[in-house]
Amino acid sequence: MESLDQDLKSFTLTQDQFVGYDNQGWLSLEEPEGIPVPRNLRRIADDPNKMSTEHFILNLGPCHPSTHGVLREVVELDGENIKSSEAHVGYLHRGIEKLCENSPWTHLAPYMDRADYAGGIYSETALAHAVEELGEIEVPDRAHWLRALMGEVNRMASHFLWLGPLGLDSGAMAPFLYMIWDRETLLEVLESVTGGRLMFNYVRPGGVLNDITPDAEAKLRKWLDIADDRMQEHWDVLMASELFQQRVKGIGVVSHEMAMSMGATGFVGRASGIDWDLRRDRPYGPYSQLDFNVATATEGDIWARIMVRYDEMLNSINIMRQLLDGMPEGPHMAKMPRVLRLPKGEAYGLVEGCRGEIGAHIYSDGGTTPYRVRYRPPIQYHLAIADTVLPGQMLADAIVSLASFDFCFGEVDR
Amino acid sequence: MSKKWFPTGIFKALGIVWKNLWRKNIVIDYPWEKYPMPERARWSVQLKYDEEGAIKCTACGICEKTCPICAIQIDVTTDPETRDKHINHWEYERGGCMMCGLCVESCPFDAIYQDTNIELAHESRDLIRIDLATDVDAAKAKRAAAPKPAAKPDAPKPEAGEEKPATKPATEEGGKADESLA
Amino acid sequence: MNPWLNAALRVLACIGLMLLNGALIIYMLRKVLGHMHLRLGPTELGPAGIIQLIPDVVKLLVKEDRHPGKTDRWLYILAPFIIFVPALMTWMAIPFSNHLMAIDLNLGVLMILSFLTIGPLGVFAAGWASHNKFALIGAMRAIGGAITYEIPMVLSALVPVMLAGSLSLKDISLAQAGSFWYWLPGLPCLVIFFISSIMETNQSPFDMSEAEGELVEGFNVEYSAMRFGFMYLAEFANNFIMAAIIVCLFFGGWTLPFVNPTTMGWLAPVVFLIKTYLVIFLFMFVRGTFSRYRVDQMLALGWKKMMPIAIVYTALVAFVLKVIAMKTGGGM
Amino acid sequence: MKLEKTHVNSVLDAAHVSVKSVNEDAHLGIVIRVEPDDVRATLSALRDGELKFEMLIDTFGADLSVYGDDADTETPIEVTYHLRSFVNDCDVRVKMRLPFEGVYHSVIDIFTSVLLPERELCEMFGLYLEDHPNPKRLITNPKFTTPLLKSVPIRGKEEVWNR
Repeated sequence: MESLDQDLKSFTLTQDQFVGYDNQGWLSLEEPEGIPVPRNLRRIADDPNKMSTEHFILNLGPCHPSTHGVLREVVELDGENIKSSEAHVGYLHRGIEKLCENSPWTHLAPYMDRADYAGGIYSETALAHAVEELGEIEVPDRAHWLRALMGEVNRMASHFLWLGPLGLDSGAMAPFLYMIWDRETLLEVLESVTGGRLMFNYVRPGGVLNDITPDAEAKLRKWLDIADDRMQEHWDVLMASELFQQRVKGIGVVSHEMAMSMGATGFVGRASGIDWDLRRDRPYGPYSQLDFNVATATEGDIWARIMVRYDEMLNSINIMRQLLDGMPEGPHMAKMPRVLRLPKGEAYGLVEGCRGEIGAHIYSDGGTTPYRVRYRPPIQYHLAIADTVLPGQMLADAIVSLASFDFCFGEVDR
Repeated sequence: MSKKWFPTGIFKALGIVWKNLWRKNIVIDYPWEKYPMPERARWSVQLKYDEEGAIKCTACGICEKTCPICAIQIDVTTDPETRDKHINHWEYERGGCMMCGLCVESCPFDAIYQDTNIELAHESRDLIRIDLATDVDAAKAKRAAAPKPAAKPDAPKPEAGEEKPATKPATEEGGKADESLA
Repeated sequence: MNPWLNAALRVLACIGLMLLNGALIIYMLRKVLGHMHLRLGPTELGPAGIIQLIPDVVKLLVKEDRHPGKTDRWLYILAPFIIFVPALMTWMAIPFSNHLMAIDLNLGVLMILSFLTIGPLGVFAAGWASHNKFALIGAMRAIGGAITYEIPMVLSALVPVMLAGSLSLKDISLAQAGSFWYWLPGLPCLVIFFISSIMETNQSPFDMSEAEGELVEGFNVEYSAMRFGFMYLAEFANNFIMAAIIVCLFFGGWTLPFVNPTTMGWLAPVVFLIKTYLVIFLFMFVRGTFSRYRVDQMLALGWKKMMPIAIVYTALVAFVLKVIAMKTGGGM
Repeated sequence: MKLEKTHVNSVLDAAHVSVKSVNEDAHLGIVIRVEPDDVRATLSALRDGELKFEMLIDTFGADLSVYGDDADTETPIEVTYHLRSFVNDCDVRVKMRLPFEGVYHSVIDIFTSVLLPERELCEMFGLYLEDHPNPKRLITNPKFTTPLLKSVPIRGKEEVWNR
C-alpha cells in the first residue's frame, strides 16, 4: 500500500486488507507503520493548559450517507470539534475529458451530462457555446430559448435536490420528500422533452435535439401556476423553522476575500458578496431580453447561501414563465453539416450553471473530433473552499456545511 | 432583525406537515401500477420491422461505429458476388449501454429505435447481452435513395467465419466512418 | 395462587405487552411517517401491510450475528440487554387501570425514572464496546445528553407528584380524576417533560446519539441481527413508557372527566392506551418534521433553559401548595 | 469592457514583467504567452495591476505534441491560466509551455484557487508539482498513467468487446 489516500479507491478491500484510517478500531493518534499522514491534514497540538480529549481521525465517506456522492472527507476531531480536514476525491473519475477526444463534436453531449449529473443541460450548453463560437455556427432563436427553458427547469430540479437533502442532513425528513415531489414534476417535463431524466443528451452544437411538446408545456405551465405556493410551503416547512435556522446561521462562513481568491462562482460567490451572474453580466441566448434579478448576500454563511439560492429559484420560476410566453417560432436546430469540422483554434464557452460558472475550453486541430476538452468544474473550486472553512466547526455543522456547497462529484472527478 | 421571543416558525412547520398528512399520496404503487413513460424516453435499443415482418436493418454498421461505448456489435457476412449482407448476430450489450440515443439518431435507414420499457433488470449477465437478430438477411438498402452509402464498396469487410470484425484504434475508425459519410 | 407463578405471569405479561407495543409502534411509525411524507408505508403484506412486521422480525432473527474484529466482546454482547432490561422493568409500574398493573408500587414515578436512567448507560456501553469512532461519538453524546435532560425531567415530574401528594402513578391518576388534569397547572412542566422524553427516547430532533446525518447510526452502527432488534425494541418500549408517564402525570391516566375511575372496567385500559398512543403520535409528528439539534445546542437547551424553568416552577408550585395548605390547615 | 492589448501591455510594463507575446485571439480575447519563469510575476502583476484580475477562473493543461502545425515536441504541455476581472468585466488568459515531466511551480500564493486544479493538472500531464502545500495526486491512483497525454491511447473497441 503505497499511499494512504489511495486505499479506499478500490472498494474490494476486506477488513483484513484494509490499512489506513479505518473507522473501526483505530482510535489513537499513532500512525500505522509505513503510512504517511496526509500533508494537508495539519496536526493540531493540544494546549497543555486546557483540558482536551485525544484527537482522532475520522473518515467521512466515501460511503457516508451525508457526503452526497463519493467525497471522502478526512477530519481530525477533538471531541466534536474539527481541527483539520482534507478532502479526497477521485472515486468517480471516468476520464471524461479524455473520452471526449474520441468522439465527434456533435456526440459530446452524453459525456457532458455525466460530468454534472444533476444539471446536465448546462454542461451541454457550455460545450455547445464553445463549439458554436469556434465554428461560427448561427443558432436559431428558438433553440436558444429552448436551451434556456430546459436549463431553468433543470436548475429548479437541481436546486430541489440540494435544498431537500440539506434539510435531510440537518435531520429534517419531511421537506426532502416534499421537494422531491416538485422535482419529480420537473423531471417529468424534462423527460418528455429530452427523453432522459438526468442524462438528457439534448443540447447540441447548432441547436437542440427536440422541440418542446404541447403536453410537456401544459404540464410545466400547470406546475408554474402552483409553483409560488409550493415555494412558500417549502419555506414554511424548512427555512421558517427556528430549529433549522439555528443550525445554519453563522456556520460555514466564506469571507469575501476567500471567495475571491479561491474562485467561488455562482451561488457561493454571490452569498459572499461577489455580485456576478453570467446570465446578467455576460448574457447569452435570451437572457438579455428577460427580466430577472440576482440576489446577493454578504454574510457568506449557509443561511446566506440558502437565501441566495431560494431567491434564484423564485427567479427561475419567473424566467420560466417569461420563456414560455415569449418563445419565438422557428426551427430548433440550425442547418448543420453531417460531419462537423471546426477550424483550428481554441474557444471557451461559458454558462451560469446550477452550481456556478460552467465552462468548456476546447482545442480543435481542424479534425472531426476535439483535440482537447477542458471542463471547468465550479464544484472543484468550491470543494477547496469547503475544505478550508471546515476546521473550527463541529461535526454536525460540518455535514450541513458540506451539503450547503452542493457537491456533485461527477463534476469534480470527471 | 429583532430576536423573536417565541418560536412561531416551528409551529408553521408542524402545520405544513399536518396539512400534508391528509394530502393524497404521490407515490406510484410500482409493480401494480406503472409510470406512464413519455414517448421520447430512451431505453433499450430495439430493431424495427417493416410491414412484411422483415428487419429494416441493412447492416451498414453506422450505429456500431457511432456508439461511444461500443455496446452494439453486428456480425455480418457479405456475399462476395451480390454484395448482399447476412446478419449472423446483431448483438447489443444492454448492461453497457448508456441510452444516449446516438445510434438511433445516426441510423440513416430508420431501422432501430429505443423503446420505453424500463424493466431491464435480469438475473444473469448473459441475459443482459442480447441478440436482437440472429441469422437473418439484412434488408437490401435502397442505396441510391439513401443519403450516402454507408460504407465504401471497397472498404474491408469482415469475412465469413471471422469471429471479430477487423478492429483498429477507435480514433481512426471513428474518423474513417465520418469521412465516408461526408 | 402461588406467588412465584403469579410474579412470573406478571413478568410474562409485561414482556408480551412490550413485544405487542413494539409491533404496534413500528407499524404506526411507518404509516404515520409515510403519510406525512406523502408516501404510503407498507401496503403489501396483509390488509394495509399490517403483517409486514413478521418478515422483518424473521429477517432480524435469521440474520448473521456479526462481531466486528476489535470489539470489547462481553460488553458488546451485554450492551443490548443493558438497554433492553430496564425498558422492560419500567412496564411493571404502569397503571392501565385501577387494578390492572404488574405491581402497585407506591414509589412508581421514582422507580420508572431511575430505571430509565440506566438506558443511556447501555447506549454508552454499546458505543464503547463497538470500538468504532462513530459509535464512540454517539456514546459520548448519549451520556452528555442523559445528564442534561434527566434533571429537568425529574424536576418537572415533581409538580404532579406534589399536587397529588403521592409518588404512585396510580394515586396520581386517581387524584386527577378527583380534581382536574395536571397539565393545566403544570403546563411548563409538561413542555419540559415532553422535550426531555424526546431526548430520552432518542428521537429527532434530539437523536444526537444515532444522528443518521453525521454519525451514520451512532452507537448501534456495529450491531446487527437481533442485538440490533433488542435495541430497537427497547427504544419503542421507552417510547411507550414516556408517553404513558406523560399521560399518567399530566392527563389523568386511565381516568376520564365526570366518570368514576374505579368502576370503568374494560374501558379503563382502552382509554389509557388511546391517550398514550396519541402522545406517541405527537412524538412521531415532531420526529417527522424538524431538523436535528446540534449537541451543544441541546446541552444549552437543557442546562440554560429547561433546568432553571423547571427549578423555578417546581419551587413556585411547592410554595403555592404550602401556602394553600397553611390556609386550609391541611397537613402538607 | 473590451480588453485591448495596450491595456494589458501597460499593466505588464508598469510591473516590469517580460512576456513572450501578447496576442489577441479571435475567440479567446487577449492571450499572454510567457516563459515558465515569468508566470508568477505576470500573474501578480495582473492581479495587483489597475485592471484588477482578481479571480483565477481556471487552470488547466493541454498536450500539444501532435497539435497540427503547431506541434511542439520540445515544450508540448501548455498550461493556461484564465483570469477574470469583475471590476472591468473582462477575461485574460496566460499561457506557458512546459516540457514532458517538467517541473511545475505552484502559484498558490498568488491565487489560492489553484489548490485542487494544480494537483489534477500535474497528475494528468505527468508534471512535478513544486511549492504546493499538498502535492499529492488528486484523482487517480499512483499506478495510473498520465491519462491526458496524447501518447496514452484510449481503450479500443477490441478491448471493449473482449471485456
